[in-house]
Amino acid sequence: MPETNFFTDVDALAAAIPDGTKLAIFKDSGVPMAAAKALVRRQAKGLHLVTIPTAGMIVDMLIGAGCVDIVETSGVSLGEFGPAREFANAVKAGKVKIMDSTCPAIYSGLQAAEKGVPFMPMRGLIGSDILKNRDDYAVIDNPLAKDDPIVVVPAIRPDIALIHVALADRFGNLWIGRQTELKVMAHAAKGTFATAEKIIDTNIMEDERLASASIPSLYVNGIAPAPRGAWPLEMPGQYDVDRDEMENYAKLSGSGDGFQTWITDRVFAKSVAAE
Amino acid sequence: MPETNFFTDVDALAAAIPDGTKLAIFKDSGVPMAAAKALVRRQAKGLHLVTIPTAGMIVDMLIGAGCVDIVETSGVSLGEFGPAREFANAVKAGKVKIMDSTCPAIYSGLQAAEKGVPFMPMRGLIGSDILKNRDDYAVIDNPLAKDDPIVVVPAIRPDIALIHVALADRFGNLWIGRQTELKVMAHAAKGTFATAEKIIDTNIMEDERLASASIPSLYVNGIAPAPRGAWPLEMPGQYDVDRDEMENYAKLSGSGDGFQTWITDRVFAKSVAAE
Amino acid sequence: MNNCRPEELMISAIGDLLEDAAHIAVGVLSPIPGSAALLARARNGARVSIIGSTVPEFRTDGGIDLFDAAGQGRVDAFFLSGGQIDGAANINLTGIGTYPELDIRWSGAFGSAYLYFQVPKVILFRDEHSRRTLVKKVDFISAPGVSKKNVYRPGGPYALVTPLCVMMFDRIAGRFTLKSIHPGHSLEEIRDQTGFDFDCPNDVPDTATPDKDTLSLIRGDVARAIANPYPAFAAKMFGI
Amino acid sequence: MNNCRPEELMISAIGDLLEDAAHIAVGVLSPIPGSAALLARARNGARVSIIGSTVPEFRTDGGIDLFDAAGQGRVDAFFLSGGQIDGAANINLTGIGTYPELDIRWSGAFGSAYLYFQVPKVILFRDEHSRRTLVKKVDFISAPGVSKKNVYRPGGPYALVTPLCVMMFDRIAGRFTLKSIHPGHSLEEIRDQTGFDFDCPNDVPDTATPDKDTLSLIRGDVARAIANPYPAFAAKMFGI
Repeated sequence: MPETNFFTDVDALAAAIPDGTKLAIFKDSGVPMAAAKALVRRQAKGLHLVTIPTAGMIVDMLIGAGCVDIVETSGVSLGEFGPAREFANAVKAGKVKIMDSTCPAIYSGLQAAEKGVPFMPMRGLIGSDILKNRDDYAVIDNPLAKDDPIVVVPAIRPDIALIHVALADRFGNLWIGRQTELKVMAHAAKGTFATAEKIIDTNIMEDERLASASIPSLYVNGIAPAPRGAWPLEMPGQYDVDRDEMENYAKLSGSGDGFQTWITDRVFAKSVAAE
Repeated sequence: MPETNFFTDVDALAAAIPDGTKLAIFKDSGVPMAAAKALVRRQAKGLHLVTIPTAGMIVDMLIGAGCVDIVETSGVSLGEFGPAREFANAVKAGKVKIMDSTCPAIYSGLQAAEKGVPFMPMRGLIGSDILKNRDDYAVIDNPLAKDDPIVVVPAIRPDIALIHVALADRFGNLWIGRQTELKVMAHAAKGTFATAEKIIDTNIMEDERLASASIPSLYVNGIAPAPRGAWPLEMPGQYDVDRDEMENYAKLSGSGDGFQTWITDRVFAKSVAAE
Repeated sequence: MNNCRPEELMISAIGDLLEDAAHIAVGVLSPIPGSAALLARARNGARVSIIGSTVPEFRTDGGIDLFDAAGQGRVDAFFLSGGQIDGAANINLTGIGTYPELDIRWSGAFGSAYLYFQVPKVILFRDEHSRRTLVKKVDFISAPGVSKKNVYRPGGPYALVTPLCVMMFDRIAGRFTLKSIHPGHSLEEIRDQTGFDFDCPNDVPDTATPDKDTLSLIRGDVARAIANPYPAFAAKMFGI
Repeated sequence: MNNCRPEELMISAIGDLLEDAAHIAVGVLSPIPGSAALLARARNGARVSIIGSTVPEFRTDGGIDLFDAAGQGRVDAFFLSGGQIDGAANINLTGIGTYPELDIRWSGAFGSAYLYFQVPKVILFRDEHSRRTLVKKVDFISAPGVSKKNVYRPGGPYALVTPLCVMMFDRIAGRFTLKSIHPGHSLEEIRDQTGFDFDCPNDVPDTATPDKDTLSLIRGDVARAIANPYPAFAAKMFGI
């Protein structure tokens, strides 16, 4: 069982994520942007990113900054801000290995790891080029019926689930609200690192309103404080997406020098992270 | 999608559960005791009970009252109040068909139905007489590895999940608190009937504290009011187990006439339900 | 044609295809299908789930729950699109060229390779009707239009709606049939702009324009509701 | 032997077996193993999850979560019992006679047929040491003690604790070995009361009685903590 480490800041947390880590990142809020920028600052290499189940700016940035060898995903896009051009360029250039999937296959793989089973059956996929290009997927005959081909996907067991939450406590518990996928990630991963908007001294598990939407410390290996840790993305109930910052990223990314300028200004100039 | 029916009372709800229904019941609070007594009153027949994953008095009583043909369970016991003697007697007499399982196999079967897959792999079970006696389970070779036998259990899709909750609303939403298994049951079953301690006029889904621990009306076919609807079992935060009543049941059940007396007094004399 | 805009016509046309859908799910970045789902909600009381919405009445219990609900048969209609769509209703959300190092890389399949199989009524929507988007054969099948008989597939393609027309998909024949042409456009134009072969009855009607009530619903209830997930769309389209 | 009671000796003996377990799960109706787990918590800081407990520090996220945690390798120790336990560590929680219409029907297997495979250190506990409970061969294998080599089984039986002795289980040999005899009992008595054959070194020590610190922990912190899930046990045993 982990004794939860409390890191002084996101850079200390990023230092504890080794090169080559198989790292799971959730698509929605909270997106651990501050932690990802710290990974860029420490020039992490060879990451195997698993997006749960899709991703946006965070993965695009990590790829653009050269931190990533493999990206396992159902889709990478900046959403309403446009295509993820660092991602697209790296795939086209063969700089990252792409493992294309479809959302419920990634969820099923995580849920297999959560249950400690080596695979999970799932419907769909048969006849797609997604399936054709995934050597680790298989089509079997449903063993409980006749003439019923069905896909099995392997368990996805990330080394670390990296998440951002609104609230953590000094006992290592995390409050996740409605984002139940974060719980599946924590169960499936070997360990979980969390950044938190706020770390409180009272025990989340002893507050009934919070306890029913929480991840107990059993799963949590490390916590770092990160106020505005999802910025420029939103944190529901706390702050909205910073549209100017997103549009600026969308404009500069994918353009070589522009992206480098953005990285220098917005990642290495550390103070902006807390804007 | 169901338009949620609002029944006037538990008897109206029980009248909407046909004979022969494959009925899922959760082991813990809230145990829908009031609804089960209404099933006894309407002399329901041929039920296929699936206990999630074990059961106590509720299933013992339904079996003793002759409502049950099949019981699919990982264990039936009155816990600290002793063995479930109506259950044991009925199994010994061959009056009910027993489908013995183990807790995570029942959960896995439900989760298969929840995901719409025909089966789920699970570890364990190999070499047990549980497995030997379940023709509907199979052992297959893990298709993604070599020489790795693994059990597959079929999806369990109950006709109705019958649950008792603290709170429902007029829009058909249920608040379930920490009992996340109730959500899995509602997803897996074709439909869900709930009894509720209280039915409120405001929308559970619009209250953030409640929404993160709720079952939306999408899954809910019927709701009946049932204050003290788990009695004599406990309802966390509302009332404790009625030890005298439980000891009385434990004493009278399994003894033929004693059980009949209990049924007459405690089930058909309707007023006791609201004690 | 009354004075409805092209987007309003497509919203109305999709809405007409949704009449018997009790639960409609909408993905991200789908303002026109989303508006059509909200129209079906306003007209028929359909339940609408919008992936990623934070509005209590539209939000889901999360991604896993929505895919599971589709697996349970609890989602009646969904929308898909594609960088390429071909005549067998295959869709390509992945890219153009030879996989994996494509010439053009798009976002990826998202949930399509699953939902296309599970949801009974999948309506394909594409905002550009051209030989670039509607192709003879997609470069990459993110999700196939048809499956072999023994493949479990309660769902699949139902119709295709574009700025030019509505086509219906025949899952047995594996082909589209032109159903209606939007007012102001012609069969010749559609043939010219479509990269795949499709069936065409002798007499293809105009796509029905929304009646007064429908149009006021679109510009009223629907516009107000779509403004939360799609503020930019609502501002541009309806001025709110 | 100091003046500790038999139950306190068993709590202490089980506690000694739990020294390297960081996360111990306890099932329902297991007050003595439960107390031992709480002793390990007090002594070594072990995390203890008690199935069905409503106490925040002991409760799990529900049954599914606990079984999943065991599948993930996040549960180090668990306790099982049985109406019958045999010399190959097979346990029977189902009944006596010919299945399914048994002569005596017990509750059923609960989680045993899974957890016995998954949890590295499963300690068997039985409060009655007799030829009725410790049999040559169980009538029904609710969960098997050993598995074929190709069966995935990170867990299994580790020891057996009874009112007479502690036995250790050798998973390769598939046999129990007597480890210690509780003070006041003899090897002869154990042989007489045990229905199965077991290995026995020449010199079997007495089971260590709890030292003063351990005994005061048992009667203090442990007694207070066990009173919530097991009020009747705590009242009877510790007078609280």
